[in-house]
Amino acid sequence: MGKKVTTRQEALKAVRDGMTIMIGGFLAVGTPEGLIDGLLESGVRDLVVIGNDTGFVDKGIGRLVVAKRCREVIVSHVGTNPETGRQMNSGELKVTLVPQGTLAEQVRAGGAGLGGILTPTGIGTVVAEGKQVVQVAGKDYLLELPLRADVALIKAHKADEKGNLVYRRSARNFNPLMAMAADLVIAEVDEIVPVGSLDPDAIMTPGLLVDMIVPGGACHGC
Amino acid sequence: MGKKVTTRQEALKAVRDGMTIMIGGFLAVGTPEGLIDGLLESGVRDLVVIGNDTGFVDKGIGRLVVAKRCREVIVSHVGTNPETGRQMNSGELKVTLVPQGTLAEQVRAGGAGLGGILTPTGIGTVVAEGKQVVQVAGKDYLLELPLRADVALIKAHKADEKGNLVYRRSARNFNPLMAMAADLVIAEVDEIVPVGSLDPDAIMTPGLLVDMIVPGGACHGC
Amino acid sequence: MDAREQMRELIVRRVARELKDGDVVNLGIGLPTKVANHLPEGVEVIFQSENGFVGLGPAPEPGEEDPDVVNAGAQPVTILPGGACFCSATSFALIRGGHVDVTVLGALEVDQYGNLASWMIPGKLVPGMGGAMDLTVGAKRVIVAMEHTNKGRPKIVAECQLPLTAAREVDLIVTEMGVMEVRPDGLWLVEIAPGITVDEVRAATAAPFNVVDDLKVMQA
Amino acid sequence: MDAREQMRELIVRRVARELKDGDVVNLGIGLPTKVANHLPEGVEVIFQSENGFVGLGPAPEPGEEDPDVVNAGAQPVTILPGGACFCSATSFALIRGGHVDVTVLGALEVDQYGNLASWMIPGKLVPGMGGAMDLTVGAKRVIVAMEHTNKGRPKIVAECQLPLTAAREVDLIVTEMGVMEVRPDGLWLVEIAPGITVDEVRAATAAPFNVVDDLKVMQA
Repeated sequence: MGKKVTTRQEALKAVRDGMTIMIGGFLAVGTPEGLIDGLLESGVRDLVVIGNDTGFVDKGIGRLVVAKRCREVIVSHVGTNPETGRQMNSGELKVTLVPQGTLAEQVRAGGAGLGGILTPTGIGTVVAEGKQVVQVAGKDYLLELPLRADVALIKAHKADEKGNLVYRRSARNFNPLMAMAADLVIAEVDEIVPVGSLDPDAIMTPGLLVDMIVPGGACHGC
Repeated sequence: MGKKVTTRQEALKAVRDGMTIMIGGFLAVGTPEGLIDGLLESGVRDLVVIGNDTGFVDKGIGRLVVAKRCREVIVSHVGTNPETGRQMNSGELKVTLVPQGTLAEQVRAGGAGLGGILTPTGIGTVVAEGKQVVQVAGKDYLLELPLRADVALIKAHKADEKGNLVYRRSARNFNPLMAMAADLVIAEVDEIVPVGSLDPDAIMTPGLLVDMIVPGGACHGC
Repeated sequence: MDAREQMRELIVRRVARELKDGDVVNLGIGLPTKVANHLPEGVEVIFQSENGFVGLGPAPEPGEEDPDVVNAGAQPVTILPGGACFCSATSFALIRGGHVDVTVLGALEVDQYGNLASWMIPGKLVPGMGGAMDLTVGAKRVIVAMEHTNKGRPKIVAECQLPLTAAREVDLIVTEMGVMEVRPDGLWLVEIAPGITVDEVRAATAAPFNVVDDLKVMQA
Repeated sequence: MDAREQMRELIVRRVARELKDGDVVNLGIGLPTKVANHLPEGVEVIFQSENGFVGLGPAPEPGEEDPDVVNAGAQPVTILPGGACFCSATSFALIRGGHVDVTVLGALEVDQYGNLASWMIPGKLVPGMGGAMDLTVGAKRVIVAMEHTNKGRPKIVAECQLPLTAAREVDLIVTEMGVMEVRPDGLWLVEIAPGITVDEVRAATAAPFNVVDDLKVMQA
């Protein structure tokens, strides 16, 4: 089997204009900042980005928004990044807001081969507009459809050379879900350890899901 | 907060005739044999048991079947326990067979507050009979409904006194899913460790889900 | 402490008294976060942080911050012994699945039916719902903790005009003027703040409400 | 090795040659399990065990068995370095989500449309489908590995009579008589076992099939 460890320049060659990209993180915690640096360097644009939020103007997904690399963001929250709101109001950027738990299940469904899930969240709100309502045991649920991406950019704490990943604390968030839901998965990691040194029970993303590993951990965006 | 560590006799007082019980394990690996001993001792009967399979005549859920404590089993496989087949054919036991991946998602949905999930598994087979078919992006899916239980009997490797659980190797299987999907969760564990000694990242079932902890690990059924 | 701070402290202290030993609690960003500082003696609760853990503890000492340990507002926090981490799908499975006993959130508007609006003002402020829609639908008990009015305008209204966060999910409203329960037959004022009259509450409220016979004085 | 064993070894050796370096593979219980013993040189694959791990390795030395490390047939196995464990929901998320490249299973019947029956004989044998329905629907490639006939009765049929495991999911059938591809226009015999004639295959098959022009001899 081929080697997975590579540079961010090499890994990001696969990301092209117009693609749909999932990016891990929650307000930039657990976001692969080195890979975002790489996207900014590569000049790729017109992206549809799926993530929890648009971070901050100088951190996380927000940096792609500020650099106008996104055509659309599918996120649960944009309140910490005024530039997202500005581009949304000016019509430069499409912002699709999704309840956070629904977003997590949609990404999970995309990776798990499910055709969708029924959630009570959003019933009776604008989130329900245009969606199928299914009644189960007398209660209304929204049918929410799976989400997948061309590429997932995720951040882990440790990887072994086969791509097995371990996340740390609240930096886990959407990362393991996105690792299952994209055609190509690139993981930025703080540390690369030899195969066999991670306890099989401690691995949170099996290596078979990870295509490329990029060493990170250095100072980002500076 | 109250103490969770107790005896199996005390813990199983809550299990009454006619209840729906989830029991963890895969062919008896990861099944709480001590709690099954306890059910056999308590004389409880007429149970609906949800589990991966009916184990063997002398191991796992199979022991409850042999002792005629079950009214129904909802499982993916009964082939390793001839007594299940015999009782099914004689009409003594209702056997509801569910594809394993569907069963896992149904239990997960029950614990996650989802109204159901759409799966391609079972389309075009007898599993689809009587179920709603939903088309998404031109593909047919079965709507499968959530499963919940009155009590879940699960098996973990380690617990701390707050009920945080760690499973080991292939003994994990349905246990963490069932821990979320029952009104009362009783965990049999090999070892009880002090609070704070488990790494928060290594915990597979948060203690808030676990109501009672029963020390196990001794010789079962003998 | 200035008057507004006192008012806010009354709210969070009163909300804290709603929490029972062993409860799993999710506190929203802002005012609700402060509830954690006022737990009644002998009451131990488990705080859930929707970004992925339970066992949320207080802010760390300066210099002790861990960049991977933050709350849902990205502020540095700690994880207490016995805490556990998980992914976002499991975090919201806990929330949506009814494993969180109480959520405390702020509001832009709450109405007599228990409808809550808290996530956007069309054309003006669109931060997004984050986890609020799931929390409101999923938590067993939804407590709104807010100031009674916004620059003099009532926030408790007959019917929400802003886009909803969730329909008919609010159970209790705690403000600096009193405590209201949302019951099937409408709002009921069950406690009133010291020195406030029912007429004053009516004047500051844009929804009809009933007053219980044994109206109590709200205690911090 | 007796004749039947030789026949079975031909099947599993031939199936093993379908596996490509880096493939994620799930092997069914019984005959398919033996495919693991015959991987071509230079081909490293990852075996998935649906009871909850990847990195399935060979049986342990006697006395080295770990009761928590078993395959989907409850037999003691090992987990290779780089293996990883997970719960049943994640195991089947991997399977259903298309993360398993190849599944190899046995069959009671396969038909010309790629329908598979493998989990019950009404009134006689009802073991249950276990993970087979998800594997057949979810794996990118479904290979049936079986003896061509059962006590002389063809197992490749025009249309399955037994309850299906999955509809139109089989890609390849490998028996001791040859290799058939399931294509949109029906079955195609692409390889034939040494010493067997096409007429013999026809006599042992209850479904129509085509024969490719460049029919090759099946190699173990």
